[in-house]
Amino acid sequence: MENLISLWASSGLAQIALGQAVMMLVGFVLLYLAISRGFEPLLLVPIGFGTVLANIPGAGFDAAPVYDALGHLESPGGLLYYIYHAGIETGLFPLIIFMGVGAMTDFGPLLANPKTLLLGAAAQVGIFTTVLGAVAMSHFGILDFSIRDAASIGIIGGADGPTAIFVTSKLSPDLLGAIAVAAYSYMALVPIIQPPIMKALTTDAERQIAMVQLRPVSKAERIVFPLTLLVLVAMLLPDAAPLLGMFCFGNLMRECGVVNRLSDTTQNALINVVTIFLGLGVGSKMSAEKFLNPETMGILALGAVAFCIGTASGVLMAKLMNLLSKDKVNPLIGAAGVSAVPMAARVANKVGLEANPHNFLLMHAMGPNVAGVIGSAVAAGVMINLVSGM
Amino acid sequence: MENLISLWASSGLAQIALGQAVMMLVGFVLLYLAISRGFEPLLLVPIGFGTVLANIPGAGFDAAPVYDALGHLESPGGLLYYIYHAGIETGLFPLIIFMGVGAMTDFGPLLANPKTLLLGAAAQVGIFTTVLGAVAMSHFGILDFSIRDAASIGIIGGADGPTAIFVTSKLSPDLLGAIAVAAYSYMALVPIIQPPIMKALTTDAERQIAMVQLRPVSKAERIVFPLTLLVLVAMLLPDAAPLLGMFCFGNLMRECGVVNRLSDTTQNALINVVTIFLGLGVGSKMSAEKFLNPETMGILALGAVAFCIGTASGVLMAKLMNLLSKDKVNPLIGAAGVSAVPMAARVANKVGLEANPHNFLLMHAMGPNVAGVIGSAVAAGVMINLVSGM
Amino acid sequence: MENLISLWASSGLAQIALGQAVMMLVGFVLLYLAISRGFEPLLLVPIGFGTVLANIPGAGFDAAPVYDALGHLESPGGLLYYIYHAGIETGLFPLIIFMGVGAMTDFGPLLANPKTLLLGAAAQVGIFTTVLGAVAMSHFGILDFSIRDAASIGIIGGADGPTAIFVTSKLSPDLLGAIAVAAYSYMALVPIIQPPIMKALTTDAERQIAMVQLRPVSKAERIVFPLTLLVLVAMLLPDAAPLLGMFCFGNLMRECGVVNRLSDTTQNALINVVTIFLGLGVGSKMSAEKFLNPETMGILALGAVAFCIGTASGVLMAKLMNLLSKDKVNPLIGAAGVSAVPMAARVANKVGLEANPHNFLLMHAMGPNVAGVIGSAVAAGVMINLVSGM
Amino acid sequence: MDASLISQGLDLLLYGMGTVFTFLTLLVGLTALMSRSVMYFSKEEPIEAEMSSHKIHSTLVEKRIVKVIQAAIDQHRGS
Amino acid sequence: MDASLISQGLDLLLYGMGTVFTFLTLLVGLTALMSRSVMYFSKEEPIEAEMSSHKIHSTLVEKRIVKVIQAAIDQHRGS
Amino acid sequence: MDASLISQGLDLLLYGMGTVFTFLTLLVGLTALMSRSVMYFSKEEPIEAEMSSHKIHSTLVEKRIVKVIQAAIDQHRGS
Ligand code: NA
Ligand code: NA
Ligand code: NA
Repeated sequence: MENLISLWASSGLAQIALGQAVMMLVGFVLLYLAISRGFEPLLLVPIGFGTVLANIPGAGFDAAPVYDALGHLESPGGLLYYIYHAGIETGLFPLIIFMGVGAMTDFGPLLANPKTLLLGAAAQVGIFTTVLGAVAMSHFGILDFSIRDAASIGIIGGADGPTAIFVTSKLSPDLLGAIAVAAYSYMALVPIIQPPIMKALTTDAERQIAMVQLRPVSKAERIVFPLTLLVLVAMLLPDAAPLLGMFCFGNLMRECGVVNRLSDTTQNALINVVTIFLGLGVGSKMSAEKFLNPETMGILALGAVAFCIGTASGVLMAKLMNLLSKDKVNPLIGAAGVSAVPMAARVANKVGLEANPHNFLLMHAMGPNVAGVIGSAVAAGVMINLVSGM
Repeated sequence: MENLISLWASSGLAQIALGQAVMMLVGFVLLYLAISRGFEPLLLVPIGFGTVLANIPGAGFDAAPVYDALGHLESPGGLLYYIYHAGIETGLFPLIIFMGVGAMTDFGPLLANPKTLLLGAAAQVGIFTTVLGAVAMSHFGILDFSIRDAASIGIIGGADGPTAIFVTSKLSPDLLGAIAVAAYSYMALVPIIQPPIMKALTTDAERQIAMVQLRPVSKAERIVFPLTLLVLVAMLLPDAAPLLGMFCFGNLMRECGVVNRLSDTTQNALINVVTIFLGLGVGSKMSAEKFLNPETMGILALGAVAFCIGTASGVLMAKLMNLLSKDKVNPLIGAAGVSAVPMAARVANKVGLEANPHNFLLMHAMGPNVAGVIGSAVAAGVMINLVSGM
Repeated sequence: MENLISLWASSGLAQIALGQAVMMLVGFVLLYLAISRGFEPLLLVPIGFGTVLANIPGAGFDAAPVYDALGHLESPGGLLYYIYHAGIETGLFPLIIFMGVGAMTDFGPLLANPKTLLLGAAAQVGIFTTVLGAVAMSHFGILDFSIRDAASIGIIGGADGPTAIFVTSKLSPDLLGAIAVAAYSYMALVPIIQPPIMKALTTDAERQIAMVQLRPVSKAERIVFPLTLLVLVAMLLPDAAPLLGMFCFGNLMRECGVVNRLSDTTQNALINVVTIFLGLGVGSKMSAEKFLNPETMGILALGAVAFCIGTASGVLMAKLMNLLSKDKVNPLIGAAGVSAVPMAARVANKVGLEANPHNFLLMHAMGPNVAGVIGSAVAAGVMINLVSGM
Repeated sequence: MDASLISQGLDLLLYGMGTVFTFLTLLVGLTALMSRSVMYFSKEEPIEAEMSSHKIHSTLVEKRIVKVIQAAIDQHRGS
Repeated sequence: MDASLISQGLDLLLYGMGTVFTFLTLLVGLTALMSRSVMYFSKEEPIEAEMSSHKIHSTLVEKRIVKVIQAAIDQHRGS
Repeated sequence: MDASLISQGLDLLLYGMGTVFTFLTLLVGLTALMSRSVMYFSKEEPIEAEMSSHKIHSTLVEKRIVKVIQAAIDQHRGS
């Protein structure tokens, strides 16, 4: 009888708090969005499942290990505890993912047209205006964000999941769940968020601008580029060196042609394993007290604003470049500067085809698209540097 | 000369204890069984080799690292030390394996005929009667098992290696070597242990029962099932949530169709790497003082009993179900409820074909077979819950 | 303004020390050698890149984590810090690589002609005479090497990267960068270093010696050989057991035929991932104060000597064997005894073909080649044993 | 103490098997319910075949093979 | 304190965007310079296609396939 | 102290090479013995070819290829 009571007392039904139930529901909603709506499933399936696991009452997925006075393990920690502390708190998982993303990135279109890097710069305006928005909310007493929180929220506008996770785990780990979910959700919503903004800011004639075919890029250029970028980062902004260094390393492995077996594993087994654990680890931060509060709503709202401003800035920058240069760029590709690779480039291509069915912008949009990855990593570096000193 | 003495003194021949020599022999026997007899080689090759390595005198595979007063590493630990403490003591490796097993499991046959879940339940009787047997041995002073030991021994009857390792590493880590070896050995012996029991408990007519073809199962059902199971576990038995949660996660990745690259890596590179290290780590617990004692003989004997009782219970449960329902099941598939996927299902098929050469039971037996995995994970959860409170 | 100063003050340009700039250049030279000259790119690309990363001023790749008084993480460590301490200081990465190398090694040619093992033994003379050279340099006050340093330097002559890293990380971790770089560079230079020595020590007639075709080797022999080697190591030289044990384990997985999926992962995803991190981790030891000193020049010089002596000893041993036995071996295959698999065997084949265009020595040279791996692992074991007691 | 060991074992047997059966019986019901709801809500046709990416991969491979063969046969026919 | 929060935000915006634009503008220049130097030093023809090992792998596979097909067709012709 | 360094080096050379040669000579003998015993006990025919799963995999692939080709050729013949 005692045992029956013990079994009942330890059951989920007896222990569950309302917050946990709601968070499990949030997890299922994320799974639904990922599986049925195709929202960045590679990350949102693990994050959603991790959210459910972390909120099972009494399952201890998030429990810390207990050691006795002599340092022997009395009871082991939970799976998500180990994943979070070994891989996310240390920054290792986002960095390994960045290496994998580097190994998957083709800088060809960017090298053929390097001035599209400026579009990737412009789109980062969304990041910093959102920081301002967050501190304004705090200033007017609407929500309570520190400057560290505000910086982490802004980085959602970078449309780059691992960058957002890396920055947030350094600056405001308590917001990690909300920020990662916002970042990946909005990346998935790019095809819905961006087109109206792109159309509102461009004329039909601008959207029809045909761009000249990209020149072929030599193997040597592809090899030297990641090294050039590395040197520039090392000399100017070492705080961006972890992210961009690993990114360049992955890309060098891809392009150098002599370590294909390493590059293949980086692009496949390694990044897949780390993606699974990164997602589960982010899920472990999706607890009711950290997620179910007005700040999360603020984060979601500010994140959307960041995306919109980033998109607009990219488009406007392209129009500005057209004023100053003879080589016209189609301003639609400016929107791809937010990154969200390769979704944003596809959106630019699609909107372009609607205006002119013979104008394929995909390859042209890949330039600003990967430039956006560099841009938001630079923004992350400067943010970490400045905020740490504030 | 001094050097020669030092070399000789540190050689294996000069240092070896009888127990180590015997344990190395045990390791070679496991390798022989795995390689020449095909006994679960994926686990027994690493376990056997790990046993040999752990018992090499003076090689320090199992040595703990030594730190000086300032926390600097003076001498690193051995490979098996790190594997055991990072992957087995924490429970991480069995959980990752369960994720991989989930990603390899096809719940189609179970979904087509859900009442076969009851066969998977019945086969767990072997677990609990064996616990009773172990405490009885202790009661009568034959061997010395605590209730925690008895629970770990019982779980051998679950015919599920990672479950047995997970439970034993939590409840009685000293028995880990013996219990893991017993679990995998008996899983390999399923084709020898089960048929006589199956034939003794069934009539020829029963063995000839033909089952109707399984209905096709939709993709949506396959996706929702792991989530249903997860909710049930979360609500009723959170102690089973680590194992079943990871199992459901793996299965969801497999079935959801949007994260195939994650599912592939989980089923291949990830589970293979973890299997190697899990096996080596188990081998590190195969030391003479922990293995060469009467308790090990007791464990082997009780494990065999657990298997036999589990097989019998499954078959009898199927006969009971036939008494109560019109849809007859072939009682042979009840034996597959012990799990030992997919060996037990194949055995059921083979014994069925002997009785009726046109009656293919394989797919029908896969239902109870995977149900047995769930059943023993549930049994593991309830065991951990109750024993921890005793 | 303050922020501008802070940004400038934390920039690489403001912080860089001359040593760091030179080391970054060293990193780029290694990348150049690996990519353009094909110097062991699988290791030198990660080592070179790791060298650059570790020397970026202010990027903190090598920073230790900081904990507050309660043990909470205040600031995480750098990527290279974690890699070095988790994988290299502990010896785990070299051991896992050795497992992978074992899984890639075909002992067939060695089994067909076991006396080529003696060629693999002779080539280790290079290791020990180099130790003597290093202590002599120290004795005459030219450079400052301890006996531990000398032992680590000698092992460069083993022409086996993971062995050199394993020994050096145990005996003189400060030399790790220089020694790893020397070891891999000279392995890459085998086609340049070896032929003149081989030609100088052999007559044209000797180089034309045709060897009888190798007998076929049965599967059973291939399976039993790694176990035989393991037992011999266990009984005679447990200090070599970590390296050779993992090597034999990998080879057993390869040959036993029942764990192909484990063997495949070991040869691919696992060894690739560990190679990347091993290389980066070695790079983290390439700091100016540890690399830019006269000792490094001494290490490079002594390493080259070790290679030359090893090559010569292998060739001379083959000639000695020809004096004592009727079955003549072509002395060129003696040079393959330094290991550097499979480069040295190819060099032997090439030099042989120059003397006699119909005499294919490749398979014959594979025997001493893999024997050289065993030989240097044995040398590593005896070195660790003796030096630890000095 | 020893008697308590036996009684603990009996408790485990009783509550353990009770839980296992309760749990799996509930799962039978829930699964049946789930299948019915899913079929009710989705009119999607059932899929028996493997859904894994393996299939996709081999289909791709096969398509390429078929193309190559077609080319080979065309050439063969032409020659 | 709150005013300082706003001013911190403004500082971030100003110095942040300044750095991002400076950095990427420099990168535009450096990349153009790099491309020109590379083209000047190497007379190698440009390669548009994928350089990944994937290509190499599939080429190998295709070679094998073609060989198998050739054998099959030869046999077919012979029969 | 320095003299001792030299003598330590000499000791390493002496005992090191001694151990290496002893070890590998023993291994020569043991290997020959092992091969002979294995051949004596197993009458299995020797296998020269690769035993790795690679082979198995490519055999499978080739079987599939051959089947596809057969189908293609049949169709071609039929048409
Ligand atoms: Na971005
Ligand atoms: Na079971
Ligand atoms: Na060697």
